[in-house]
Amino acid sequence: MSKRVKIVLFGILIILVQVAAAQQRFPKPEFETGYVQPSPTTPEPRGLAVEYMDVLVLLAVLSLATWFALRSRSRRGILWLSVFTLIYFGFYRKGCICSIGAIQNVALSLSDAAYNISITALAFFLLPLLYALFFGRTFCAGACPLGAIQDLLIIHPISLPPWLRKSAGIIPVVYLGLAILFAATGTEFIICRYDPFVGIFRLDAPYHMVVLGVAFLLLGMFVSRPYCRFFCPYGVLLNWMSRFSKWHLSITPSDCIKCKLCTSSCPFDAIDHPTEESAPPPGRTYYRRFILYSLLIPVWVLVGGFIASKSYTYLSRAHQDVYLSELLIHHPELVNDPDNLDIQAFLSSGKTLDTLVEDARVVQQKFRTGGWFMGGFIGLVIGITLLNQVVFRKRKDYQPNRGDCFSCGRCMDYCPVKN
Amino acid sequence: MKKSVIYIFLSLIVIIILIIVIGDFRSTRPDRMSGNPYKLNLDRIKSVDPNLVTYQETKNYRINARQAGGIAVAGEKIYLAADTFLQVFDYAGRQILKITLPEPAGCLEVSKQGDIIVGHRNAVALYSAAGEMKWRSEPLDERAVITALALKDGTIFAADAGNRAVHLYTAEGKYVDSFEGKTSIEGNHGFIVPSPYFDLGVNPDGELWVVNPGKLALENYTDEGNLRSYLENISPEIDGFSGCCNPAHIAIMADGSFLTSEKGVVRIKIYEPSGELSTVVALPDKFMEDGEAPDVAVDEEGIVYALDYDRNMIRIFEPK
Amino acid sequence: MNEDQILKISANAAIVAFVFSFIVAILLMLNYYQLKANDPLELESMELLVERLKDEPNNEELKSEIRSLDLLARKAFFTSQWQVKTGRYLLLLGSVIWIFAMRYYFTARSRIEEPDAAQVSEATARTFSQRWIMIAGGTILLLAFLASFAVNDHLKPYQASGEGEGAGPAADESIEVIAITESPDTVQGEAYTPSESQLDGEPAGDDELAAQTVEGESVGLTAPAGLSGLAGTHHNGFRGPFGNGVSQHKNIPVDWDGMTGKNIRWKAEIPMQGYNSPVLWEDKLFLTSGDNSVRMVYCFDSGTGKLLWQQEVRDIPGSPATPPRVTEDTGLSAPTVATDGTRVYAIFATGDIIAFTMTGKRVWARNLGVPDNHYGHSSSLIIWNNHLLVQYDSNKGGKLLSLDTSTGNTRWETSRQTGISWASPILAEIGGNHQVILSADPLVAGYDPETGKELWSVDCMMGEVGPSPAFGEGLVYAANEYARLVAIRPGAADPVVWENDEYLPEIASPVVSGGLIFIATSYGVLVCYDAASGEKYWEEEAQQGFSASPLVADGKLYAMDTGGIMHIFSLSKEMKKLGTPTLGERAYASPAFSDGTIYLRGEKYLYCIGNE
Amino acid sequence: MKKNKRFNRRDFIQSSIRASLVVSVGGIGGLALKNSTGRDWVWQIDPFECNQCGRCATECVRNPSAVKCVHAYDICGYCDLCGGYFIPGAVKLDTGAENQLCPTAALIRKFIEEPYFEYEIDEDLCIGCAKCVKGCTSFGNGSLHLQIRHDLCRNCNECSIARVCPSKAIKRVPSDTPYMIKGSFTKTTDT
Repeated sequence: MSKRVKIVLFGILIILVQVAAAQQRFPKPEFETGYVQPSPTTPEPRGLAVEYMDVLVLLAVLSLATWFALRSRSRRGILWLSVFTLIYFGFYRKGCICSIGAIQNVALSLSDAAYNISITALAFFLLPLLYALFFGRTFCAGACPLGAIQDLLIIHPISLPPWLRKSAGIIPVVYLGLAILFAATGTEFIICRYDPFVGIFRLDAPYHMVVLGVAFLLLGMFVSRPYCRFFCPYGVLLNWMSRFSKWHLSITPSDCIKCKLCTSSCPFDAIDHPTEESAPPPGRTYYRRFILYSLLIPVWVLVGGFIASKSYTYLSRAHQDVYLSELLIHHPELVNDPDNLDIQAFLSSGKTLDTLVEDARVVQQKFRTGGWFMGGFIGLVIGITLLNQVVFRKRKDYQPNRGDCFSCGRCMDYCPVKN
Repeated sequence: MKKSVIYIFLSLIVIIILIIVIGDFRSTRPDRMSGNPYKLNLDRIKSVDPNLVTYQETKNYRINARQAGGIAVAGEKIYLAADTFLQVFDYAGRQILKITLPEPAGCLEVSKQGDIIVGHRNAVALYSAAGEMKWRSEPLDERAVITALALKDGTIFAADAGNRAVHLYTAEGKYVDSFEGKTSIEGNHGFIVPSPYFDLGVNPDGELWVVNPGKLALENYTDEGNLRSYLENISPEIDGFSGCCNPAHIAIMADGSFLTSEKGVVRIKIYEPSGELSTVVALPDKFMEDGEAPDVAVDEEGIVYALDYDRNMIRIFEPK
Repeated sequence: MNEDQILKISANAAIVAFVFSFIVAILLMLNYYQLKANDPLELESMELLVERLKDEPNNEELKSEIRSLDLLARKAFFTSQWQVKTGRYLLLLGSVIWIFAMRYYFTARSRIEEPDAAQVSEATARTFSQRWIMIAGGTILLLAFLASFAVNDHLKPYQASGEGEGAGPAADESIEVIAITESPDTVQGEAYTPSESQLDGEPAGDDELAAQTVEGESVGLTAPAGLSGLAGTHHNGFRGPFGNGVSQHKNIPVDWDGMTGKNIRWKAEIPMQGYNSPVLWEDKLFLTSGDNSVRMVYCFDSGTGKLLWQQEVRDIPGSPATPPRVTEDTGLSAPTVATDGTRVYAIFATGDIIAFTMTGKRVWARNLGVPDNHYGHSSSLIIWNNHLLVQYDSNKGGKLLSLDTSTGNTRWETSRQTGISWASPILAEIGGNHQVILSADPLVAGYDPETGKELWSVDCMMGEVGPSPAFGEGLVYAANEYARLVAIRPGAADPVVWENDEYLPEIASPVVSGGLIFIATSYGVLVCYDAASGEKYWEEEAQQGFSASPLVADGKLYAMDTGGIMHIFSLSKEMKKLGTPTLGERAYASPAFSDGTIYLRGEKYLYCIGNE
Repeated sequence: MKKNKRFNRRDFIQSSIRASLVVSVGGIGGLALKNSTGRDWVWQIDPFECNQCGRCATECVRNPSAVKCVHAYDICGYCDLCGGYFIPGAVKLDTGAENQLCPTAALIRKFIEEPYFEYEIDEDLCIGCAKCVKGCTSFGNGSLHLQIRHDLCRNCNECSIARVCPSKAIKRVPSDTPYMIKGSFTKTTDT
């Protein structure tokens, strides 16, 4: 809800409350039989202290996962830790407080001064990022219930060709862009809405959402961790952080003996092969492409921004106000439909169509400006991904790809070098 | 397992995922959601033979106030209490008088001499036609909520919904007596007033009629507070009253007929003095759903003035 | 147990668990569709029976039929809920067993395989990736682009219908809508709370003044009275009632000293700087302040100087997150508030306009659109009956608005063929009717305050008009630096009666009283002309320029320069100085008067001055 | 030596990017924190805005919904003819199924004394359909109203009912004042 709408509603509320307050002062009947009036029960929500407990648990799990991945090099430890995460953050906490969704809370709190983010959500957003910045994506390995449930279900992983991985890698970026745009405009929280596993964690969800979760799990039997790799918007952020991480899980504890055992161990195709010694040094075509792609980046950004901003027409329709006002303008006959609850509620709210349209236009404007940022961001990522394809770095050993590696530790397990 | 089988399986799943996400995203839009499966069905009450309605709306006066209180009509003038003022204007909408009141007034009544009696929450005050305050009664107790006034010769009747009682005042503002309508007869509990809707009126024959909202009845009392007779028809149909606390407001016409206004299913009707429905003034479609029951007044010619709290206007209904 | 056995057991366990889970899932699915297709709680047959019962209320058989059906339906509902709940746990159990068995099976079966030799070289793979990234990225953008063309913005062509009745059934054409008019000749009684003046034992005072006004001859009483109750006698807006700069209050002191405290009844610190003037209503004094972070409305007790309440102006829909850029010497709170005794109204250079009750409860607030004004919006508010009049001239063009004082809704809006201005509206009675008169580049014009209709206009101003117009003896006066001082007879064929450009004001407004007009310039010259002919009688130079407007009260002219020195003159053709009391600090605001008292706003302090 | 230097340069670039990422993550955190009151938030229905559309029963992620009807006894009129208990036009004012409005019979009617009756909600049966709320609000004092029960609510990051609530009655409230029970709840007006 935009701030504007909130204030308008608040104004209406004040009036309503005054009317109601007058009614509430009305004295009760005087009972003669000594009847004692019961009072309505109000079960308390989860206490704030328990919420902070969750932050502590997250901190502990993150630290343990990091320790298992970087110090004790124990795949088994990570596995059991992820089972704990699945049980605690998944089935016990019902998948709701989650770092992935916290992106939206942060985005909304930055755009809407009236929204006060809870400390817990902020901590869940920041802690994994900071850990990734120093230790790699150990969050994905052991502290994310969504990752854990998928990881446990990897049964027959198939290797995906690089072109598919790279181009499907654009999806989470678009998803992240949309999620931030929708959250910042107060439209809705799409990440939470389409969290595929939350229904499974709760053992209770609308039917089709359960089907969605099961579909992801079935997909994950072959395409390992499909949500993490091709949808998770938080993964995009962790990927960047992890690329510049100070320390990171390594496949071997000492020198690589190039036994290649690890290559088939990674279900995520996240192990980079050593560069071929015999391969010729990059030729002139590559330098030309490097320059071309560098120059293309601003073009991607501008075109992306322009198109996303132009797309406000349909993007802004995700906002209920915009949708409702367009519906009322385009289908005025719906005013007579008693079953259209939204329109009936609007009509009885006493608000005029003018004010609704005015509110909707404010939202549209936000989408237009926000679109520039979102599209520019998506364009930038596409441009950089492209550029990365012509950047060569010499690698002597088999190394985990710092961006894509989930630090699950399978490769360590396979490595015959043990100390 | 053959690779191609896996690929076909995977693409199928991807398609299912896409269908679910897109389908769900589109499904929660106002024009794609279903109506209320648990709707409270009032159609039977609301559907009324339109031929019963013999009045039509002719005029609206816009009120410039945040919270309207009550209206009265006398001598071709409309008296309105709203917010903390009292306003008098003629039928053309020209203001004749506007005075500031010390506190909001919920009801008012005009005497034959043109004096204006105003009911505050726990006191009654009298203003001259020129807007000068003549007297103000001693305040009643904390529970008092005065919701209606009526005049008969030298007596002022004030309906107090909070105390479930009718108070009597002299024309000079002296408190005389109250009655709660209780008798020793079994089951006669007096006034049952579950909410601040409690109206009364004096008919041309000088009979005091009080609404007993909890009983959905109109009751005729002697000036001493003895029940003389009553009219009752509990029914959701057009000829009866239903819900709690109806009729919310009444006015008595020149021929002794009752003009009634109801809450819940908001409607205005006229009953014969005998208690039979004579005609319908306005049906629920004229008012906001779940709106407040309009305060009503009627002039000598039978023209109905309804104070619509939700739309902030006085609505005039004239016989067709 | 050997490896083969483990394999076999886990394979069998996996199959059993899968079949079990599958059956449970199918049952749950069936349950779901059954519930969806036929909600036991909303059975149609039930409704029909109940309807039938209404027609035959004494049919006991029917009643028991309904009761048993109801019991059955509720049983069905809660049983199915129980089934769903149990089913879920069974499904979870089955799936967990299945997963573990599967994992065990595959782990046990897996052999360390020789990795496939890389079929394609890295270089080829990279070229392929580049192509696909471009295809994927391009497709997403192209689809988005095409979609943006395929989808129409239905809001764009929508024209606001004004104050359309968005809610409720469409207004019936045959219903006549009447607005209750509060005509100026209305008897305005003050029934319960006696006014302050009555308490003071001067009950006749107001009537007397009003009577004199009707005659329209006595000096200094040319402003129309009888507006909106007592508004005419309170210093309720910029330059007093009607904005004309002429006060009817008596016994105004002529001597004080802010440094020594002589005749200073009280002195109160103003929490924040602002260039607006104080406004009075009975025992309350209002002023505003503002900077980039907050805008405030203050209410002081005019008897003691105690700050009664202060309210921050915030949370207004449409209000800009960062205030528009304004110059230091104008600020965000240049406009003066107005009050009608029920509410106090304030406007700021952000375009925020807000109403509080006299006790500081917020009543309404809105943003009129951020004014495009390079110094900062400065026009003060004025009230006529229930109209709150706003002169809203910006670089985007001029307009005059009337807002409903009780709700803030726009009653009417008149666009003006003018540029930007900083002047404030005044009210005048011309030909028995009230007009609101505005001065701007290039028009001086009069409007009907009820409808906003332009009644007359004269093209005679230019430049950045700061001084407000003045009215007296049937003539409207307007002036601006680098333009001229003109006397206008509204509605006349040749409206300009006289003009002069010798001394012209930049900020301070002219004031007319007793057949004289006074001009205070920003370079410190105070000039007196004959109001009817324009003949100059006298001029006097002050040390400092004038920013505050000179006002007439108690038959004297009060003009305060920016140094805080008040120049007091008698209203006469010969210059007769009555005093030059000092405040002791810089001052930019015009004074406010009540009987026996003058209120001054200095840069930091608020002063109440009265003879001791 | 030379090799070492090269590594150092790469390390330096890495470290500086890392440092700037720490700063920006910290910055985002700081900005968000500035907007935080240290309280936690839960969802609640503002009964004065609710228009009883029935979506609380159908749109909650839980089944049955975490929204239940509560009774603010403080403002109840204790009517015999209760608009929330009886169907409009009930043939007799008794507890027969044919007269009851509630689809799950979750509303219990108890006789106190002539002519007053108490109405109590059995929350185990209530599905939050708001049928009684509609009846009570229309015909009675509006003492029956919907509230989100926090022992049942999952406190989703975005309430799935709020997303489709036509009157936008569901809002975030501080978790230390998690209910808006009519009668005791009066919204503080902005002063």
